[in-house]
Amino acid sequence: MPVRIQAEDFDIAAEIAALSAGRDDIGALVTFTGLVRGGETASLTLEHYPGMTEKALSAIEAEALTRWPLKASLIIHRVGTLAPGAQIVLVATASESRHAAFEAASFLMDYLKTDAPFWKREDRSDGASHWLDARETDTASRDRWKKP
Amino acid sequence: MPVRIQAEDFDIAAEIAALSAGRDDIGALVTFTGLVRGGETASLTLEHYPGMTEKALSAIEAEALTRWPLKASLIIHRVGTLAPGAQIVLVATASESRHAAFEAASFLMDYLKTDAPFWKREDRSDGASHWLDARETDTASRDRWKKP
Amino acid sequence: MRILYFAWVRERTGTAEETVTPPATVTTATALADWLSARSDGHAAAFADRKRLRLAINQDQADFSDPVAANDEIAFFPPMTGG
Amino acid sequence: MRILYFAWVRERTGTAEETVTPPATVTTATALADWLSARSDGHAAAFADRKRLRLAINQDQADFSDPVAANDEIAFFPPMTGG
Repeated sequence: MPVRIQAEDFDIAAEIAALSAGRDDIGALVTFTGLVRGGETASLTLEHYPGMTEKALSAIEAEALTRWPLKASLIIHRVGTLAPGAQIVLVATASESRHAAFEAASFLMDYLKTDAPFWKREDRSDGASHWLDARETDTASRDRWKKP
Repeated sequence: MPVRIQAEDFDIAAEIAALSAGRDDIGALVTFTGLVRGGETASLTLEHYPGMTEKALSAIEAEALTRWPLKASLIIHRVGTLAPGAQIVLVATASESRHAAFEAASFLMDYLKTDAPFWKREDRSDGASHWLDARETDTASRDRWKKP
Repeated sequence: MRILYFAWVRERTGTAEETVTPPATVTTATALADWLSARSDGHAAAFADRKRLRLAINQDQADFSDPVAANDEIAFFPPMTGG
Repeated sequence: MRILYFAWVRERTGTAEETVTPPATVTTATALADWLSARSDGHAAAFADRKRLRLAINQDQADFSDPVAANDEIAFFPPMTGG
């Protein structure tokens, strides 16, 4: 159940192939890919906390594995400066049934947004530059998974 | 927003690339891939109703587009005889935000399971052969999307 | 009237498609199923348990109580199991 | 004590990392933040609004009320925005 932080781009097809190679017990495979949106964004620069980021992502993944019967999972997150249209993050989950795969992927993304130490600086096409604020909607999305 | 029924396999990476080519307004892309599980299954044969299947899938997709602000979507469903590990179905949804993409993909799969004219015959490794029954859990999954 | 059968319904009737001209008294899908049942033992077996059957009229999901007409395409099949 | 700064906190302090030896009275993250604030105007600006800051002690998310010790790695940063 790998977790990878990298500057390089990733190849979704190759990652999926590696995840499911040589096995026939996966009935459902969900991928989420996050991409840099354009518009006023000239580029997005992602900074992370080496060491803690891997630890946080592994903890998020371990939690998903206790909640859903996953056959495989994968988190890849890029860092560095990315142009509009570039891939930022890939989450993949494989399970026997589709609901587990969908829910686990959604869970991983919600936790990753709020609980993994990444920060984004947006450089805008008008020359302005600022760090993106965390969004309360992301915190609310994560909190819907909290157990009572 | 293509809908395709085909005997040939599909290449997820190529489909995703085609979906997002030349655009930078997609922030979130979700794919669901359904695969043939092995175990006692020697092969799965998918039959469909040419004409009605395309119509049903297009209707399902049109409904998704009225419910979520999708930038793109795709449904590919294979027919014919498939071995364990083979890809059966691909659903992809692209949106600005992850929740719309996740929900729409989940919705498309739930409706596709119950409202698109496909039937599956399982040939088992012990020589037995039978048509798979529709599952009540699939109907329940679809019905959670019904408006009051 | 064009009749289509799929999956085990097709296997029981022994045909994927047939063109029929039922009598004028056949005005609903139920009446059509009753009338088709008499064509062969296989047809009778296919239509024995209506609760396990679904149908489409002109490629739209329909009910057994729905009306059928001479130029309709009517399909009988088990509950769908896509995905 | 190893102190790390990220994102705009790093930009304000002007450094990504520094090793410091605060006095024995600095026993909590709050006290550490107060003490670090005095190092420069940039540090003062970085720590001005604690509500906008998060921290980790030895790579685990922590609170300002948590204790800090001499060999800890302590990081200050804005709320996380991954994905």
